[in-house]
Amino acid sequence: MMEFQALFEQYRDLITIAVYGTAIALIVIGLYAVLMKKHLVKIVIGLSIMDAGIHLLFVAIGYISGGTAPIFSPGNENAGARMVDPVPQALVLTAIVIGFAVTALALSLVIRLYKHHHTANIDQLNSLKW
Amino acid sequence: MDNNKNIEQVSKIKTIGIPTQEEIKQAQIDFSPRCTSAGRVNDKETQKMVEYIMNFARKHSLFVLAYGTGCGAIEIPATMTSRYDAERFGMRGAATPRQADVLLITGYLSTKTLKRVIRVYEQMQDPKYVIAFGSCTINGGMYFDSYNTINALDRYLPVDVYIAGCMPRPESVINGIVKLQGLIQNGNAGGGKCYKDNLDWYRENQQKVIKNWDFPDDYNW
Amino acid sequence: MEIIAIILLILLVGSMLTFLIDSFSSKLTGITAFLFSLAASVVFFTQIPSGYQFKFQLAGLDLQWGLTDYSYYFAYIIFGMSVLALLYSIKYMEGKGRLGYFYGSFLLTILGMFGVVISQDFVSLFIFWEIMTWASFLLVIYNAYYKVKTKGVKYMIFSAIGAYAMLTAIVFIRVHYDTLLISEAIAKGAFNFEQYIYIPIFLLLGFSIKAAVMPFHVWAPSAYSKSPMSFTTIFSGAMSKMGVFGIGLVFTSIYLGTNPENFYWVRTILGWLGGITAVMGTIYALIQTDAKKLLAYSSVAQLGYIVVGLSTGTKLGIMAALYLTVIHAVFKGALFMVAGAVEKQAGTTDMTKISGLIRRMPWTFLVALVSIIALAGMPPVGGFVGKWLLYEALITESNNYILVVVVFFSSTAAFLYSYRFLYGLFLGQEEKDTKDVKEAPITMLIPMLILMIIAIVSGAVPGLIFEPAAKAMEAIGFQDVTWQMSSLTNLWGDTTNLGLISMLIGAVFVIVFVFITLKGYKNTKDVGTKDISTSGEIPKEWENLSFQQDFFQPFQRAAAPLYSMNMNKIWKNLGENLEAFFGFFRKLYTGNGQTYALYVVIFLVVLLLFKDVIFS
Amino acid sequence: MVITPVHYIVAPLIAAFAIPLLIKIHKDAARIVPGIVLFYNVIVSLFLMNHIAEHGMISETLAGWQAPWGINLVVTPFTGFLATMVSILGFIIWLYGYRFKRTLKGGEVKYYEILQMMMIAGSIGIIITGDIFNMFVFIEIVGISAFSLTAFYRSRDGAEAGFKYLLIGGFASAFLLLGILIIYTQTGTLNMAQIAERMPDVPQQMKIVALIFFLVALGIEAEMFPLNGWAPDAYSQAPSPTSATFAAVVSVAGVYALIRVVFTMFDVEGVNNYLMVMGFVTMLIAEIAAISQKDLKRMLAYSSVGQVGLVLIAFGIGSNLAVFGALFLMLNHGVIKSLLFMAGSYFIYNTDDKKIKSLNGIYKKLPIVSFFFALGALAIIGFPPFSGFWSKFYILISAADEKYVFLIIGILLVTIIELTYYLRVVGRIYFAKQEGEPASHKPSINALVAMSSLALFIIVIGVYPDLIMPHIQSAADALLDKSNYIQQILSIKN
Amino acid sequence: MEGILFKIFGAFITALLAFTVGMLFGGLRRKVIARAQNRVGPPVYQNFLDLLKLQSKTTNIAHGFMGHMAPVWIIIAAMTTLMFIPVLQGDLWFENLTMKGDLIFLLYMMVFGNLGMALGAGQSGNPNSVLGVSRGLSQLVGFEIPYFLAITALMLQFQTTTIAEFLNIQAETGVWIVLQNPFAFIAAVLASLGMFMYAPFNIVGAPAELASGPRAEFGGKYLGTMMTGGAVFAFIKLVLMVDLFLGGAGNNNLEGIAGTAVGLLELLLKTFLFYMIPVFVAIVSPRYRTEQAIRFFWKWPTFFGILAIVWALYKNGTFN
Repeated sequence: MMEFQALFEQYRDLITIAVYGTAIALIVIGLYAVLMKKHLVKIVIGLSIMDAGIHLLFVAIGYISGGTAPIFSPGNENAGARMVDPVPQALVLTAIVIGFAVTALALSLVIRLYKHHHTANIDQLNSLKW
Repeated sequence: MDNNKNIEQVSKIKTIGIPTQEEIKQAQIDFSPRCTSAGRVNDKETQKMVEYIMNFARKHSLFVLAYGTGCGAIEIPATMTSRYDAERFGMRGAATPRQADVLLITGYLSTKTLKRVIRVYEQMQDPKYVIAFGSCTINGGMYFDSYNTINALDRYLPVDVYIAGCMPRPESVINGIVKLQGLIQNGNAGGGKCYKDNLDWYRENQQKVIKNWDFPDDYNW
Repeated sequence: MEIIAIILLILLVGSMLTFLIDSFSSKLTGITAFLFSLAASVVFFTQIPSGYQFKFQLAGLDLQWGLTDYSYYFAYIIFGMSVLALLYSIKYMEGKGRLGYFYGSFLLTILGMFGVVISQDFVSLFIFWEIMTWASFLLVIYNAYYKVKTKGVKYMIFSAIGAYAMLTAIVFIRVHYDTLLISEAIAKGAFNFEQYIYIPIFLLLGFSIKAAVMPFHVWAPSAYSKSPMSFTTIFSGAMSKMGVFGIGLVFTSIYLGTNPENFYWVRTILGWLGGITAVMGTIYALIQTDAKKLLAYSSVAQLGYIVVGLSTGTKLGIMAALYLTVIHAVFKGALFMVAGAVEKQAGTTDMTKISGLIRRMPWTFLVALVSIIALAGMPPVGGFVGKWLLYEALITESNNYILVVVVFFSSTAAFLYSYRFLYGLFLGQEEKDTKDVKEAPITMLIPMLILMIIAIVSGAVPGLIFEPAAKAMEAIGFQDVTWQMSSLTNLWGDTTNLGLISMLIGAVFVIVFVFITLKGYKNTKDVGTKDISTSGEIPKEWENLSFQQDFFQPFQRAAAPLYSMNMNKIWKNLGENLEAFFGFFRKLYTGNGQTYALYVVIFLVVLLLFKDVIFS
Repeated sequence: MVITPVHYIVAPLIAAFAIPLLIKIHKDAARIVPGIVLFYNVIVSLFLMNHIAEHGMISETLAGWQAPWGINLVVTPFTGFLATMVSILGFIIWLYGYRFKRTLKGGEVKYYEILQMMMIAGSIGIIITGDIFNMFVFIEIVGISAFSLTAFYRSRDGAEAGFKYLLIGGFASAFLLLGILIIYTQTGTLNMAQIAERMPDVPQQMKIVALIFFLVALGIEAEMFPLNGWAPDAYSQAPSPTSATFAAVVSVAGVYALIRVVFTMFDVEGVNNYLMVMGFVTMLIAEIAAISQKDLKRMLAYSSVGQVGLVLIAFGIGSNLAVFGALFLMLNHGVIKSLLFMAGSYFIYNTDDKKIKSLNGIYKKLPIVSFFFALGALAIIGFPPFSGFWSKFYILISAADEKYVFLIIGILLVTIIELTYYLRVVGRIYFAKQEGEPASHKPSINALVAMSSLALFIIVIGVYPDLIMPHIQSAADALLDKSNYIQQILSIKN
Repeated sequence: MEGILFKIFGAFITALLAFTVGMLFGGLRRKVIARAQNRVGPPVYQNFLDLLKLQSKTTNIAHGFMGHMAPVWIIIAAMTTLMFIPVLQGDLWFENLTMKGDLIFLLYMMVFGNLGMALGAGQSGNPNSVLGVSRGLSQLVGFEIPYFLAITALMLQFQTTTIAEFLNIQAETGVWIVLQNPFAFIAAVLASLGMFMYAPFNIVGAPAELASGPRAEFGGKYLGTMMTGGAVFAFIKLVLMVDLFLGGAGNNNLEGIAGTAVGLLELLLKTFLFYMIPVFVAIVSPRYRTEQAIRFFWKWPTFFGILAIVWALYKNGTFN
């Protein structure tokens, strides 16, 4: 654990960049999938990837270097100053749940759509227009 | 070709064409002068002052409706225009029978035309007069044996003045008009009254030749 | 309770009641509606003094209702015409469906019209104006409109343009002058065409559309002719006059003489629009083959005269406009009733299909004759007075010398369609199909005859109408309006003695009529129309020789350039092009979810790129 | 205080979980229980409105944490007004749909009811919450219910519409989350009042970027062009009571969220103009898209979008009177559009076809429903003496106050377009040649009660608007009085 | 009371005069045309004979009530118009109701008869009649425009609408209006060609084409009465033109009968001279089609009419 801590301190900037970069890359990849891919499932996956990216970004922002887990335990009452910000984590948890629900619903809709249209190409699902 | 048959045909035509004595007699009966005395409106002797003036106006204001049948129609313009100038007698063309006093029948009448002539005559308003031009209206003239031309106008309409000739020249026409004026002034031009009085007889004659008779039932004026 | 509210309540209750009664007995609806309108009229005529008003608050706005002499004048027309039209309606609408709907809307329309004239603030004016509009819209489309898309909606769209123009003006009056009371707005100079010029212009636009002024007249002919005739009497007789009412109101500041020179161009433009309306209405009226349509176009033309009269801004001109307002309601009401009677009895008003009704419907013909004489502006019937006032106003008091010729052209050409109407329906050869047509029922004849008598009397004694009209003019800012009971005097002191004229015409009429009837009475025959001199031919029973198609073709050929300008077509093209244009924008909704997502992202990117421009 | 704002949220949640159990006891529980809950919401609303009229606004914190840290529910006259309106409309829509749902094809009533109830409860949650992330959660609750309800008919088009809605809704949640992220990093709090308080310290660029994310995300919820591609499809494919709910409840909540964020949290210049312009574009495009629709519900959907555009314009103008007009219009639009969807659904029900074409002469089959539809059409166009007139009138006056001449003319021209297509439909209903067989489905009594109550509202408010105007006025005041809001929330100790 | 009796007697005398002169002028026209065509022509009194004959017809046909009324309309229009025109200025008998009506009224009253007759023609059911009416009314729109322009110009120039005032002005200034506003005169003369409906504007009653048009179904007493009305109308048109442009008549210093006699002679001379304009035009003219006639009236006469208005405004001082 300590080793890991030291390793982290050593590559701190790199990791920060990597985390943020990953998050943004995930968002971009997700956006690309949603906007460019024609297959419904791929679009749903893209949506999930985008969500994941945002969640990652959220958590990364809440992280304080060297912070502890945001838990007030007996004997550790003054830990508030060194704690990682708990709020983003809570939010991300909620958001993940919501994203899960949305993804599930989306997939069920995809199945429904495929049943009706016998295709999963989003370009062909435009009977409602104008 | 059989000569006999040919001759027979010719003689048949002849018998149709030239009237026999009996036919002529019959025709004379038909020509009975319906309108000599019965048609009189008022004698010169019995005329009152008002009637005299009226007749004077009538005779000097003859609106003529020229029913341009046959060759006589061409004589009317000559009569009316500069050379013979019938307007100096107060003659004037009328466009419709409602306004007209004199009906000029300027030539032969086919049975089809007769129907229209009768209609026009009946639409004229009393007192009204008829002047018939040429032989065709008197006895059929050159159409005497035509199948669709009437021979004697007198059987169908009361004619006040006949103008002989084929065709009569404008001089004769003017002469005829002057004759008519005299008749009017004397109160003898009673064609309209005669027609009214002898309507049944006229109708009978008219219906003999007019096949598609569709006149209104009543002679309503 | 305030008396105006009682009248409005009577009409409202009547409207609902007729609507409900229809489900029990459709026969009673007409009578109920008539009784309610009669009750409202009686209350109005007996209970309301002129100058009455009351104020109240609604929605945080100060509202005020009341009657000036000016609105009183229009209220006369509204109630008079309504009662007659509803009486006429009882038999006219008999046997048609949806009577409750018809009469309910009818009473609501009356309510709206009355509300418009009693409103002394803009908000109630607008509210009642809109009530009037949609209630009348319901009536316009009553006659089973299979083409609602084009006809009824056209009326509504134009009305809406007008109403919203008004609303814009009202809103700005509120903002700039901080008042909603009409009298205050006038006092503060809201209509002065000086500072906020769009206020009076928008108001005029709104009112002109109701008055069917060029180029917004295209709704009027079809709306007038397609409504049930008993309503069209009100529609053309009273409701289009609400536009006149409004224009007069807007021009009050001109009449008050605050700064008449400034309004010269406004008055000139409006006057010319009125003149062109009159010409267009007239020339289109005379090529119609449907009597109702003919009358509809004629109404447009007549309203053009009224607008011309208003635009002169002089005493005689306003008097002409106000007089024409009444007399147009009277004779055009009578004529629409005639058209309705013919429609009811003979089944159609298409002049190519019927003719020679004079022997079948003599009384109706008599009404039509007198009304047409009034329409043509002939003495001794009332229409002449209006024409006289208008010409004299234009010649002696106004500087529109060419406009007077335009108006004269229109009113001369009006002879053409006047004759066309009488000939097309009543004269000519008798049609075989109309042999069994009967005279209109008595309840339809009575209102027609009443209107006819008004037309005749007002020709001899126009002072009866001048009196309230003069009061009305004083209410909108004229002073010392002079008038005589039965003669007309212009600015230069030239008089026309109408009483004398009527007497003379009457006397000559009697003498000549007696002479021509008695002379040779026994030898005079009355014959049918088949007995005509058509070159010796006898028209058959089934032949109708009446000349009905292309009646005024010579005129049409001579005036071909005038006919080439067709406002209807222009508006139609505009509408179609707009819809096509809209269709293009509609294509943005492609139906592809991914495209929508792309829109979102693009929008986001655009916002981010231009964030400094948008959010400073 | 017996009743607190939290009842709004707790009651539906409990009911949602209880219904699957209760349904074992009585098979109609799924239909009745949501009604009870929604009615309870109405009572809560009225009680709270009464309470705040006497004691001022309520800020209730959850789980014992004080205002800036914990989640709080705020009932000001503004939120209270909207919550009341939403709950009453929600109840009326439930009443309308009570029997309607028997006829649902391909769906199961209990899910429908639960989703519908959650949608309404979520909307109320959006309105009363004082916490930005909590708002996100409620938006997602509404969203998921709405996606499911859109696709409820399990038909070909329903699924398609649902998927589109979901796709765009996913973007909305993503961007909203990003916006919240930025705000949180800058201010370190999620409480809207506190964010507003700390907002002046945030760098301008960050503020604007955050605002843009919020605008896009909430613009999707508020059906702003060009983010509203989902709306016509969703409106037209959802079951009719749901369409009514979309128009009367969900869009109100969406607009509320946007307005709350823009007006309370941010103080960026130019956002008013942005709202005005985008509102106008939304209105224009929606109305010109509506004019040539062949599908009744789709037409109504575009019309709703147009009305929301007008609301946005009014909020964009931003003056007290304009906000007043906007709130009035939101109320009117909720009422009238619900009525139109309710009436329209009976047309569709009777013709088995959503096409406007097949409405020809339908008034003979459904006289009362037709009457309601015509009334609604006239009211939504803004004809006096119906309630729609007043809201439009006040919006126009407020625009005139700011001298937006062309805006006024534009609004009125667009209204003419609106009038055209509505009257075409009314004309068809009443005056076109009628075909087909006599009525098979007369409106049930509860539907009639629901519709007549809405119609009654339209007429009564139209004739006598003073009944409702004070409430709207205080709501508008509350919305605009930002500092008071901040102060009150941060100082209230529970 | 005495005044009224005088008035009635004066009206009677005026009517008689108008009738006599109108009929005589009609005869004269026929004579003139005949002489121009190198004919003898009918006697001058021919029209009286025609009238007498028509009235002495023993049968009369009317096509219903309007047909019966058609001549009545014409006489009403003729008599009413006549009463409001100053035949002799300031004369006890021939002044009639001059000051009680003005030009606008006269313009309308003059059309009244035509419209009445058109109604009678309409009821007869004869297509030719109605065709004539259609043409006549169309042509009416043609010539009324320049005529009205001319009259408007006069009104504007002299600030009055009463004919008697025009006479007074001409008497005071001593200059006839034809010299004061020549363009108005030209417009009015061209318009009056159409009003008389002689060639080239006689397509309305073209005998060969339309069977005399609107009159096609009238005969006997009806036609006679119409002729009377027509004669009076011819007189009215002439007197109106003479009054408006040629200084009127009766403006002499002689007293009593002598004054009246001289005035009448002056009137006859002036009207006859004026009457010869349309007559001579008619002699040398073929016939216009209706639309040609209308277009003619809308071109040059209207142009002169507008010129007249501009002239009037110039004289009036509006441009100063």
